[in-house]
Amino acid sequence: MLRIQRKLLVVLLVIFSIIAAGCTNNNNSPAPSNEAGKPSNENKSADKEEDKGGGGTGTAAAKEAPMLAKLAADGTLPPLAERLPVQADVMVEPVVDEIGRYGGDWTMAWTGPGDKWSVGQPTEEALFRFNKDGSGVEPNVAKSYEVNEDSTEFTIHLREGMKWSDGKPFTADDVLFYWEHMLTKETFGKAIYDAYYSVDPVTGDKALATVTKVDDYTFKVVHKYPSVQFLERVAIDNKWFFAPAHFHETILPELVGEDKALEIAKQWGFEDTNAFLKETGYYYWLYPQIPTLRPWVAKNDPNGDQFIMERNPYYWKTDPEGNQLPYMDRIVATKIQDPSQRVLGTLAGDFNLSTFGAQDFTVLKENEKKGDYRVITWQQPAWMTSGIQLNQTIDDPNLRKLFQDIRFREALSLGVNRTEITEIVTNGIADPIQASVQEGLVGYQEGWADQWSGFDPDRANALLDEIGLTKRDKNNFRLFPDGSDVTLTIMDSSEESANYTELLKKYYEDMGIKTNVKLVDQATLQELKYSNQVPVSIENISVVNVAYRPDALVPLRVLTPWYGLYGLYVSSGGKEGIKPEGDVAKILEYWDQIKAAGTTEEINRLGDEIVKLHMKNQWVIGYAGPTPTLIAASNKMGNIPEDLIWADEFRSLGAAHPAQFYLKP
Amino acid sequence: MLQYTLKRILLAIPVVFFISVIVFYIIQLPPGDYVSNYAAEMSVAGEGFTQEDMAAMRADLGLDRPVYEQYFIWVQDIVLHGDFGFSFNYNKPVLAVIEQYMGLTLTVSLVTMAFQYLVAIPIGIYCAVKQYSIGDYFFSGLSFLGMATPHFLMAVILMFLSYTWFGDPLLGLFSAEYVNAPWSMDKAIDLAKHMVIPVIVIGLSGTADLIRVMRGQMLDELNKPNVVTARAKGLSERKILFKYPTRAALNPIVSTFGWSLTSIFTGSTITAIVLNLPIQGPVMFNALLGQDMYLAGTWLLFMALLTVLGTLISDILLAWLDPKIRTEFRGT
Amino acid sequence: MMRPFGRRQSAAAEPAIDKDLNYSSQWRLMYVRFKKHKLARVSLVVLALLYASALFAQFLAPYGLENYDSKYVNAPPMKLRFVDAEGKFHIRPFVYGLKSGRDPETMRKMFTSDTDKKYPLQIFVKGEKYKFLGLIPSSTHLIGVEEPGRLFLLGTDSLGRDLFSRILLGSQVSLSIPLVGVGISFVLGLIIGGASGYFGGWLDAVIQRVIEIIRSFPTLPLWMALSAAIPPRIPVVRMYFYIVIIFAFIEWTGLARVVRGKFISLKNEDYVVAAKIAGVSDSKIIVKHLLPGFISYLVVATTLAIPGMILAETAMSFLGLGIRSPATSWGVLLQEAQKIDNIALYPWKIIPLGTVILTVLTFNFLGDGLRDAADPYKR
Amino acid sequence: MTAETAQPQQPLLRVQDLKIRIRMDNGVMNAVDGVDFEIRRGRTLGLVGESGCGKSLTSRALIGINPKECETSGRVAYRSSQEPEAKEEPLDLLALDPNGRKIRSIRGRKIAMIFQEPMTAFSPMYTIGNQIMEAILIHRTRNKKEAKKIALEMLSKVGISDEEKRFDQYPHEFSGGMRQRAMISMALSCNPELLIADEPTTALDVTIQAQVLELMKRLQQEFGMAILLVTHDLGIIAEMCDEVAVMYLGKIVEQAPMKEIFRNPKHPYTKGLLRSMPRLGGNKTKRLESIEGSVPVPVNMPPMCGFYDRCKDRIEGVCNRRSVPATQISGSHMVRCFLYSEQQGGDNDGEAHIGN
Repeated sequence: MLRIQRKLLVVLLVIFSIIAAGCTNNNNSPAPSNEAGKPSNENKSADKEEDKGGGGTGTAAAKEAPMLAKLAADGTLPPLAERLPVQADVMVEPVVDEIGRYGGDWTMAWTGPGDKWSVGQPTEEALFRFNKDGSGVEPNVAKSYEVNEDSTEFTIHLREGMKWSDGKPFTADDVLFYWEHMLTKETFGKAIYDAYYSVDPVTGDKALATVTKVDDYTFKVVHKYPSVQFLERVAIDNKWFFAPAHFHETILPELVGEDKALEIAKQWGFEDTNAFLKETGYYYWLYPQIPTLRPWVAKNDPNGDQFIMERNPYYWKTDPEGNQLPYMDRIVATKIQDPSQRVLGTLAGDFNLSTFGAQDFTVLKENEKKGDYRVITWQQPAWMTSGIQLNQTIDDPNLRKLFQDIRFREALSLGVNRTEITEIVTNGIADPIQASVQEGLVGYQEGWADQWSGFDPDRANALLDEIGLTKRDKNNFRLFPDGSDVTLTIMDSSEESANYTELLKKYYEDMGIKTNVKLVDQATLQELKYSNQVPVSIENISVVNVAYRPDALVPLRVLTPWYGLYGLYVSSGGKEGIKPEGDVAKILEYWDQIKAAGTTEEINRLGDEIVKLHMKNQWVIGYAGPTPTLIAASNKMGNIPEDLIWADEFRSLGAAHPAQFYLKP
Repeated sequence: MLQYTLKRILLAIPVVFFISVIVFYIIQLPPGDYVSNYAAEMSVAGEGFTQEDMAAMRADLGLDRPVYEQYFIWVQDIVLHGDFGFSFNYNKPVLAVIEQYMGLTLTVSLVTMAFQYLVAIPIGIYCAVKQYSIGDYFFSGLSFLGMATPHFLMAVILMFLSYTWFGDPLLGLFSAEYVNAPWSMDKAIDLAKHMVIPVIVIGLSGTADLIRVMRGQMLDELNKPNVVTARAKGLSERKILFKYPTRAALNPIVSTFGWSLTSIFTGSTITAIVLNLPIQGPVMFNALLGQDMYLAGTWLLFMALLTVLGTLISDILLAWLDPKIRTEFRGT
Repeated sequence: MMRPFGRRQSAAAEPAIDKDLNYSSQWRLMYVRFKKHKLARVSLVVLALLYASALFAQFLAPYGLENYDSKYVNAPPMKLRFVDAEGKFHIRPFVYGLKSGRDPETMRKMFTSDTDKKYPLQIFVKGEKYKFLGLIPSSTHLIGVEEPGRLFLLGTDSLGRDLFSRILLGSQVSLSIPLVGVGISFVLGLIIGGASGYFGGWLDAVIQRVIEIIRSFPTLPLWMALSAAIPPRIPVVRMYFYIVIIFAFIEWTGLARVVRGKFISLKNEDYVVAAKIAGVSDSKIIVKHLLPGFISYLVVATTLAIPGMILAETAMSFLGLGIRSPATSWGVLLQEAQKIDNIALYPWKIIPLGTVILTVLTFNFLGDGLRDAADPYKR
Repeated sequence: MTAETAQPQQPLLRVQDLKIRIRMDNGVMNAVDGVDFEIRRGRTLGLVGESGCGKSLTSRALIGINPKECETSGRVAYRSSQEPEAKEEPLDLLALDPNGRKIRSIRGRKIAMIFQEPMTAFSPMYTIGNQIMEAILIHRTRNKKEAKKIALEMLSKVGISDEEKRFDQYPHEFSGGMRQRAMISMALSCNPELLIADEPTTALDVTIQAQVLELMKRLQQEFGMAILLVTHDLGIIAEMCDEVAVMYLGKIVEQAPMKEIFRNPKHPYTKGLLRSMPRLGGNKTKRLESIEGSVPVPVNMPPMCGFYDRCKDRIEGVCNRRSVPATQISGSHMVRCFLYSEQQGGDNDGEAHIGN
């Protein structure tokens, strides 16, 4: 009846077809963005010829990235020789597979400035860095060091002619400046690290080291008492031991005065000086204006949708053939808001190097061919993937006595079918073993993995009866001798582990232990944890060497859920918290001895003792062994090692020295 | 009418002020605060935070002061020198953060809303005129489908299909190479390409309500006697349709139009997160989740203002559209 | 058959009652006209079926809420077969046993049907105990297979629980509680919106301001505070009930706005003024005269609100607040399906979306039927 | 009351065998079952009958604005008064496409219509002025200012004072009587040849009713237009009409000049109607007579006289057996009743049409 309607329908169909057409124009250029030759890296073609021509004749002048060669040619940059340290002091970075070629972007996903470590760790340059197997440190920014026998004096040599990313020379003054005006004055929001203290083996009191300049490229650190693992602990806690003096002297309140500093802070857009100093002093790699020694330097505002870091022209490392590193021109970090986008982006080739947890293993493996990438697995030094930590210092007296009773922990461990947990939660990847140090890592104990790892509900129930939880309420839940009910409250802050906590609830309630799962947001959980209200946590334990980073196993401060307020007692010097006794006290004794130990062997032995105590008490119960970290690397990216350890101490991806990653055409 | 509008605007100021008090109180209701959230995030990335670190940070940010004191400082800054406070997360003044995302938010919202109204109203009319025809059932069914599927699920499914069929899941609003590139024709096309999924997801479900309401209203109006009079005057069917029933049917739609003002400026939140759209919704969602006090507070204040304005606009539109009400207002 | 000014002419359904039909009540007429709307009739039947299946969910579902089974994690839907591998026909449909193995490369659990183990379908099988309507304890399930066979008609979820049973059991929550929410927001919207529109003046101003304040409420921190405050042990379904009520207390403002708009324009109609003069009480005027005036919009608004409520729960569980195990609802099932690897690897997890869409379609077509039937001017 | 015009010219509009059938679920309703009448220029034909006898549908069928469900058949021959003697065939309005340009050029310009309920006939959304100008802008002039001038003229012509202010007001700001006047001004704004008035004054009180009728007569004088007056009120018929057609159950049961109907009613139904009309000075104590029973539903009706159940003078076996032929009593007086057809010796072969 109405002709208008027919016209209307036609218009609508046209609209739909336009929209449909919109997404059919086939954009399948999987390779990294610069393949398409759009506004990025314009001298792509130049690079190809130059590389073929250059070849490996080697001995003549060291080679550099084409984009820098052009700048050096038209004078904006000094020639390569002046940019690198003196020939002898140049650090040669061994390559994993082969000599790479220049060019290309490392495209990765990050969730914005809050995710600063995911660009911070891979680009980090410590004074001394951990070697491949993590047993000790090797020179990096520092060229070499000498130490006297009782490990109280460390003489560290820097690399002559080394420069900051803005071309200014990097000398011992930068180390002294950092020590005197920043670290010891605690200007960047961090207390002075333990590594810089040495402990009197007798009285146990701490003494701060002294740092003196020997000459432009050498400085000496003197400890009052022996500090055997000083360099290792610096590599763990502080990592770098220097700062661009010529930059910081223009902003530190101590040098420019409080109000001038505040004014500068305001110019940078900060509200108060402290926040400004922390960002520029500690998280400095996010700011283009701050010179750094890192292979890539920040180029734009980290709060944008895409954060870019460009190669450092003064980077002081070359590959074995003398080509100045890094091979890749830029890091391009695109902002994502949901983990599924990292997966989809990798599948679609938007990100050519990303890391994942084991739960994405199957999706990634299935799309390896289509996405043109390979999945590399690195081992983690974690004790478990899924487990529980019972808060030894929970307020409720009944629960505390129960948690401290080893039989209860054995019962909880035996009452859960680990094969089912590993099948369901880790997709069959993890082994059904107890929480323990893995083979090949420092502190490995024979047979620990099988301690209480069987599935024996009867023994578990027998143990619970033995403890005295014989009375039952109407729903068959066990009661304390005084009639009050035994309730475990597992607290967690993410939806991811809903399956796991539900299984735990089923097994515990099968044993008559009433269990609640409480999900709160992460801020609330943090608050509850620090106010000791988290009875049972499912947080993971991951430690490379207790001597390096004790926090997970030794209650030094309120951090790890299982020891709760013991940590507060130690950190408050006995004023607050709960006094540790028994094996926990013994652990603290061992730790004091480690701090005052004279030799590395001594330290390792004591570390082993601490781990043995953990094995004996099993405060932390594990139901699924550790799972590897997955690295999805595009098949176009070379020199990525296959078998390293993914640990925070080794700076996760930093251990692979990304400067020598390279992109095939 | 002007006098009435002025009165309403004056009335709005105490309301917005009252809302700002409630809003500020509610934001910090959950137990943790910004610092505990920041500490939790950092500990995941391996950087342990001690009690002292957190206490120092709280003092820096002024979060150790009681709530009402924080509120007064915030409001005082706004009233006295127009400073809306500082975003902890972005380390930038709040206005700078809002400004950064405003452009794209408006583009996405306005395009989606235009799609909704331009699609829903004609279909609503069509379904009313051609009641019980296949077209009626088809369009109704399509719009119900949009309404019945949770946005974020539809978004993920569409993204995955786009990946399997076209190899590109169309994440975010721009392909990697255009994000920081200056505006150009290519960039505009790329944006249009990326707009397809959000428009379908947000648009489709939005159309469902509009189509149903429009159809219901049109069916009421089509059979009214004034349509017969118009026909007796010799008007063409098309002219009758768009002048009389359509105009009357727009009344309920317009009366809630004012309230979509707030959704224009936020855009849908959870869908934007899933589709990784760089617009206000997710920014404010995270600000609330992480209790970035002044950013969240300012934004909600801005939303309150928009809600009040939206109601005012709706009332004015209601009056302008329906003469009966207009004459009543002329009386007051 | 509209006689503009003649007496009410009606579409007599059965010739038999033809004679007196012309003088029957309005409801009778609405019923007659409603039946003319084919799709609405079909929707009514489907809805009745849905609610019946929700009522007998525990009985119809082969498994209960707690049947975990790590051997069958993420198993694809099983085919009910009549003809076995050798081509023999069986009257009673049967299901093959499931063999599972892991692809060494991708660790993906592969399921193949084990053709030599056949499990014929049984009815009235003994299974997990439940309390029918919370009163009568029983453990009979309509369909099932003998141990160690398994009957997964729609596949299983990431904990190896049968999806078909969880959809049925989830419908108990998802079909009942949202209606309460819609009911509350409908009643509130009507009364407050109506009063505000009908009385106008300062009352209208106050109510509008209250609505504005409620509309600009930041619900997210409210839910976060709620999730922290609620003790973990309260029955999850009751918590969902609280959430829906709170949700309703925020949603009614939408309807109130429109009801107010309608009331303002209708209250000057002659028939309303006449009723007022005749001394009819205000409330009676609102119910008897004003409401029928735009009953069509009310019906449409209500049926539109239902999907919003059903899905409200998914947004909640996005914050970890919605229904939590062991109880389940369609919202939870959709939430689980939302993860990318589920869509990529186990697409059958999206099936619950079908039931939600079915419910929404039927409610809305029913709404259409009611709307058309209630329309006095309808030809 | 107009004087008899001299010689009968061609009628403005001749309706032949008009049938309107409405499809119902349980059969087909013959709302209008074979109606014939003529409308002459400048004269007023009254169509009277109880509500539901099909008079409204008949009047609307002339310009094809009945709802979709009505199937209309028969012929409506229309001859514009501009060329009364034109040779070629008159235009059959029923044959025109209801949405077509042809019929639309006639509606509002040649044949206009006013309705019973002026409040709902006007759209509340637009001013009275706007709705009046609409017809003018289609049929008479494209120029808005000129159209407004005409509209204002029409408003003052129908007796609405202060037309400038009234022009911009909305329907709900008009009183019942004024709205009807505005409706009339709208209808006559393009000086049509025929005005169809569908119960124009039913919704008005008596004093306003008289003014409106007076107005219609005056405008008929001035414009010389024909009027088809549909009403159930015999008082109005007496005052306004030249000829009268009495309708019952979809048929015209009696048609004659107005005086003839009042003085010499033939059909029992017409007599019943006249008896039930209150008379000035009539006997105050006697109860008014009324016709018992109620109008049957014309669905699947056998061929019989619709009035049979209520007719006191019905003839068993005849009136309820066959459909009633029309009998021409005198030149201009027709009645459809067996009482009269027998007097002329059984079935005459007059131009009576037997409805099928």
